[in-house]
Amino acid sequence: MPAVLVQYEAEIWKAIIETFAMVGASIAAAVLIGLPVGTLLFLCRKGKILENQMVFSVLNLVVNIIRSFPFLLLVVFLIPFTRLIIGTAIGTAAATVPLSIIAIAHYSRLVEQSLLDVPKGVMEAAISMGASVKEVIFKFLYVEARSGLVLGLTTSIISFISYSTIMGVVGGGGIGDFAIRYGYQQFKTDLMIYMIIIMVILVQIIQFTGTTVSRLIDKR
Amino acid sequence: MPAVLVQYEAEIWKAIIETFAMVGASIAAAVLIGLPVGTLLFLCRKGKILENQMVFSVLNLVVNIIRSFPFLLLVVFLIPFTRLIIGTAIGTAAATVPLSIIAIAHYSRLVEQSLLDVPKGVMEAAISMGASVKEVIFKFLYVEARSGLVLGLTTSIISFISYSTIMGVVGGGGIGDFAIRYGYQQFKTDLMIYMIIIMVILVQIIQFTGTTVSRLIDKR
Amino acid sequence: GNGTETKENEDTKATPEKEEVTLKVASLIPPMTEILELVKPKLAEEGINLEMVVLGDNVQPNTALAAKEVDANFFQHVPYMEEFNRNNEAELVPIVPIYFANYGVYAKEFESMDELPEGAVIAIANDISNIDRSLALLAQHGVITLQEKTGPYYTKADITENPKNYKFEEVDLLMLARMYDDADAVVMTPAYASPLGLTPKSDALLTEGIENDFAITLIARKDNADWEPIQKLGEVMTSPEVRKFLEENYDETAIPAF
Amino acid sequence: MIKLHKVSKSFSQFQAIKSISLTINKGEIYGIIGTSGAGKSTLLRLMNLLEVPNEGDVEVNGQQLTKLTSKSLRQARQSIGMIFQHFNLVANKTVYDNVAVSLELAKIPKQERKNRVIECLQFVGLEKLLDKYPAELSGGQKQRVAIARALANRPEVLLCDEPTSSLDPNTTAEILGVLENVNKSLGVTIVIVSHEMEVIKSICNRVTVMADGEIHDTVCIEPAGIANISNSPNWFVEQLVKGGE
Amino acid sequence: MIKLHKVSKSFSQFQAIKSISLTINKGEIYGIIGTSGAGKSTLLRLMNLLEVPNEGDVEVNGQQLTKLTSKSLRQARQSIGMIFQHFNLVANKTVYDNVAVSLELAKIPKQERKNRVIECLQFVGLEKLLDKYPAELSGGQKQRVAIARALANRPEVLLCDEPTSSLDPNTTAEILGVLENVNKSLGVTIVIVSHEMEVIKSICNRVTVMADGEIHDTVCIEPAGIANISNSPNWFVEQLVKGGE
Ligand SMILES: Nc1ncnc2c1ncn2[C@@H]1O[C@H](COP(=O)(O)OP(=O)(O)OP(=O)(O)O)[C@@H](O)[C@H]1O
Ligand SMILES: Nc1ncnc2c1ncn2[C@@H]1O[C@H](COP(=O)(O)OP(=O)(O)OP(=O)(O)O)[C@@H](O)[C@H]1O
Ligand SMILES: [Mg+2]
Ligand SMILES: [Mg+2]
Repeated sequence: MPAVLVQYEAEIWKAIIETFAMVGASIAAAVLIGLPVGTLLFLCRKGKILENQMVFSVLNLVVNIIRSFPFLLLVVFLIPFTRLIIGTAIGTAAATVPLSIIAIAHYSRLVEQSLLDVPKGVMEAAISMGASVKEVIFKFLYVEARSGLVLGLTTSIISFISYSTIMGVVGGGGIGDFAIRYGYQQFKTDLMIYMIIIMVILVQIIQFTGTTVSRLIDKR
Repeated sequence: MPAVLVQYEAEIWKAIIETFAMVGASIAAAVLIGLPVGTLLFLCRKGKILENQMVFSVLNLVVNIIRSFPFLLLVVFLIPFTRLIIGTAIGTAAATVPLSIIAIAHYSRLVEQSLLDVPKGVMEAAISMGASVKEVIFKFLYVEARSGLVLGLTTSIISFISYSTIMGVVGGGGIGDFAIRYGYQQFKTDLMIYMIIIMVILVQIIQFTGTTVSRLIDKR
Repeated sequence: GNGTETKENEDTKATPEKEEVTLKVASLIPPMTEILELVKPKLAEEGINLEMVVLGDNVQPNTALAAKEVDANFFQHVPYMEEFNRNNEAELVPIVPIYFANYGVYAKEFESMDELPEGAVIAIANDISNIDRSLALLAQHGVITLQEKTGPYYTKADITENPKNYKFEEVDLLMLARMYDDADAVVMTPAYASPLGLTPKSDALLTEGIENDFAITLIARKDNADWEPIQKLGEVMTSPEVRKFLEENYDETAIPAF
Repeated sequence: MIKLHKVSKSFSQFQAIKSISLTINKGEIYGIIGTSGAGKSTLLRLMNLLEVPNEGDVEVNGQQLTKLTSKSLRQARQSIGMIFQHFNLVANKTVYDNVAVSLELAKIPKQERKNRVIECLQFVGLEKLLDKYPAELSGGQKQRVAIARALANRPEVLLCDEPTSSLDPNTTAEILGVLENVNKSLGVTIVIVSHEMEVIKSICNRVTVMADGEIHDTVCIEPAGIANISNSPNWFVEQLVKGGE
Repeated sequence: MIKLHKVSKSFSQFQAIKSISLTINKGEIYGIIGTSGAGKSTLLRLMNLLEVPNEGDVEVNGQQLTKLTSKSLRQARQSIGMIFQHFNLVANKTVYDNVAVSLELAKIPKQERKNRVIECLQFVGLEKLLDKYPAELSGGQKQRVAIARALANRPEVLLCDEPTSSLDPNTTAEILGVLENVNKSLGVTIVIVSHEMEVIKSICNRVTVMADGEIHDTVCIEPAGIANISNSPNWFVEQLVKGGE
């Protein structure tokens, strides 16, 4: 192993763990909240089973507002909220809050889009069988859109990793911040390149897994 | 109009124009290069008409590498390249280079995903009619996937706006950077809020246009 | 670490030797972080556990300090702190100045300010207090002339004479060093110049010296400025060891201000 | 069982159904026939409110569907089976799961479900293809899955849109036998849209002829019964040769 | 015109086509019939290499398709029209554009294209629905668009997979008339997969009966001719009443 990696080994591990923590939290938020929000965005559209102009407009606006914020300012704006739920506004745990909010907004758009590609006939079959809204979602929509949902999540996760690199601002740490601090600000170019290689490997693994899973579950 | 807006009017207009320039360039790059790259990613997959493991892996890796870079470091890495084609590495024109590269990587993934949702039967019809690769793409794939391509581009454009806010680091300017510099670093909170409102309006218009266009051209 | 912990710290300040207290200090880059690392063992002897919080931009350390998330910070000069206080109704106070970051003008192609051609591009930082400082440095050496300050800071609008028509290009603080190749000249702190192998002593065309208000200072809040661990920190940071460290490693780059 | 009262349906300008009234009695096998584009599918889709009428009322099993809350409408639909003209199978579910899902919706316990699914797949001769996905099936096999799905939770009404359009004569006869059987033994009311005269004639009691979105005529007929067709490929040869004579 | 030589096709484990050889002559109308799942569609799709055989050779119009470069294969395919069992229309193209696209691919000039499209749509009785999208069509109308599309660029070979499965007897008769016409007047070789005995018997010269992926038998027949069916709804009523007697 190159000497510089040995020298910084402990810190690198720490950075990797921080990245996993931040990205893990974003994934959880994307799946637990972004997926329902995206589904609502789809179902409340004109002509869909929960058609509701009000709910659609509000959700749409909220998602747009989150996506409109320069990310740095979103982090700053959310500080009081972050402090409320995490107890502090600096550090890795605190960094997960703005990241998760962005994750929700980001993934919900991709979910909405995937669901729009489900053939109308499948929805009709579900409705004609008397499926409840919940059943339409879980037994039909998600089943038929699953490969798109997985690919969308893959794309999103990679974006979350990219967003996490900015979290150094509030002391979030992570590999990206490590690379920026040592490599960019202190000109330890070799260290920076190793960090980027780690990032590339991580992203490559995620993309490969996502592509493979989505292909395996696509029976259309 | 609030006094603070009057006071900074000229600079605000300049920032708006800078944002339009940066985002416009990214959109052009996304459409002119990201679309073909995404299409190739799709067509070179296993079982598709240009099946080619080599090309697929290389493109896939390049896109992943771009997406793996902490954005700030990508900007730095690209400085020599930017200087080569723009002549300088600072200013709005220079900022368009890293933004465009990111735009290509970002949109190509969404293109790939949209094309994967085109029903197999349509591809078969195209092939059975003896369509060339170019014809398959333009007369069938893009026609059938067009609403997804538009929605994907909408999502991407909004991401580009978000990325453009970081371009202050190389003097790219733009509304987001304006908000960060005056609002965040100089504590002119009212000015910052106005800038964010401009961003929200901009994003809302883009999302509305995208959603509407995609709905109108979706005849499925 | 969180706010409550800080409060406990305050409660225990009567008996600091008996119980270990944690002192959180926000900082950005070397040599600031190095100085903090250097004094850490000394504080530990006193039962003070120094925890350094490295943040990534130059507003958050103040925000965190004002919100009592950290007990002190060490990255700024007093005018910058005052600006923050003014705008955020915060009560940050200087404890002790540590070093002068000897602001300087650097150019890759040119040996002296006179060689810099008509219309040359000079890169400066893009935040208001550093714009002020960069312009002041140039004015100090008669490169440009500035009018009377209208607000707390000089801005580009205050330039009354610019005989050689220099163009000022504003970029992020962290980007300045990268501009060394790009702009004709760069105005920056030694912290950013040193990674390029540049020192104020041998490479700068102009430097601001120590005749100014811009010493990098240890900052705390009004309510904990007298707290013993903070005072201790101030003491150890102005110790001979730190002076020796700066003189050995940052000759002319970080000039001790104590 | 099913009553349409002055029902109309327009798609933007085009009026596909023009103020149609009809009554289908419990236990009937009711045929709807007519040229392509006459409005047969639209009429059938109005009967479970998949198309919402612009005017008029739809009554099924004593309930005014047009006036139900969405919850009651869901319940009402659970007892109305439907076979779609284009099958509308869930492409990401296996043959088994496509059939099982209608039982899940009806909250049938898992154990019972399994037997019932197998039973229905046996009816349509697909018990061996349990684990296949729709993309791996032939046209006729897909159609049979759609039939099994509609039969699975023993609906009281069965709406069939061209249920045998992709099936060869043998399989058609078998399927018609199944339909006749559920009609006779369970009293299921069946509505069949078909363009195949043979099919309509073999099992329907009453038939409506549609033209241009209107009822042209409704006739009562005596079902001719389902021809007994052998299941061997030789049957095709015989038929062909017989015709050639 | 079409020669299959010991062609086999497997889907993972399952062998759908088992070493089939057959020859279809130029100008023939050739029928393929058999039970659901026998392998009819797969056999047809092998004839333009939509399915690549695991073994054996496919020859069309003197060219070994299996050995062509992809460019020549494309050219060869332009003279092989295909009507799919599930239509495979482009949902985002209008009826007009769905038909026009095959002419675009053949590089027919725009002016000529227009006349040809209208002509083909007249053949199938859809000249009034030019601007509709597939989602706005009835099942039979979709099928007719698919037929018009396959006919448009005057192919030398026409592969038809259940071309009349969604059509009523009148429309079926009309379409068969069109097929017979292009066969007689232009010498187009036609292969028809159908489960409807009537259809096969009315226009085919030779018929292959398939079973379990193999050729059970091939018989020569004298086409019975297309029944002359009136286009009025009364015809349905007459047929129904006649049956009821
Ligand atoms: N992609 C596939 N994967 C696996 N099995 C397949 C696939 N396509 C077809 N089969 C199987 O191959 C057999 C023949 O299919 P084919 O579509 O040729 O039947 P067919 O004679 O056209 O029947 P039908 O009249 O019902 O359309 C069927 O048993 C089907 O299940
Ligand atoms: N969503 C729609 N938008 C516009 N027009 C429609 C729509 N659905 C059906 N139509 C039109 O309504 C008419 C009746 O359609 P329907 O599907 O009920 O016909 P059908 O009798 O079932 O015909 P087929 O036997 O061909 O299936 C057709 O002319 C069709 O073009
Ligand atoms: Mg129909
Ligand atoms: Mg078939």
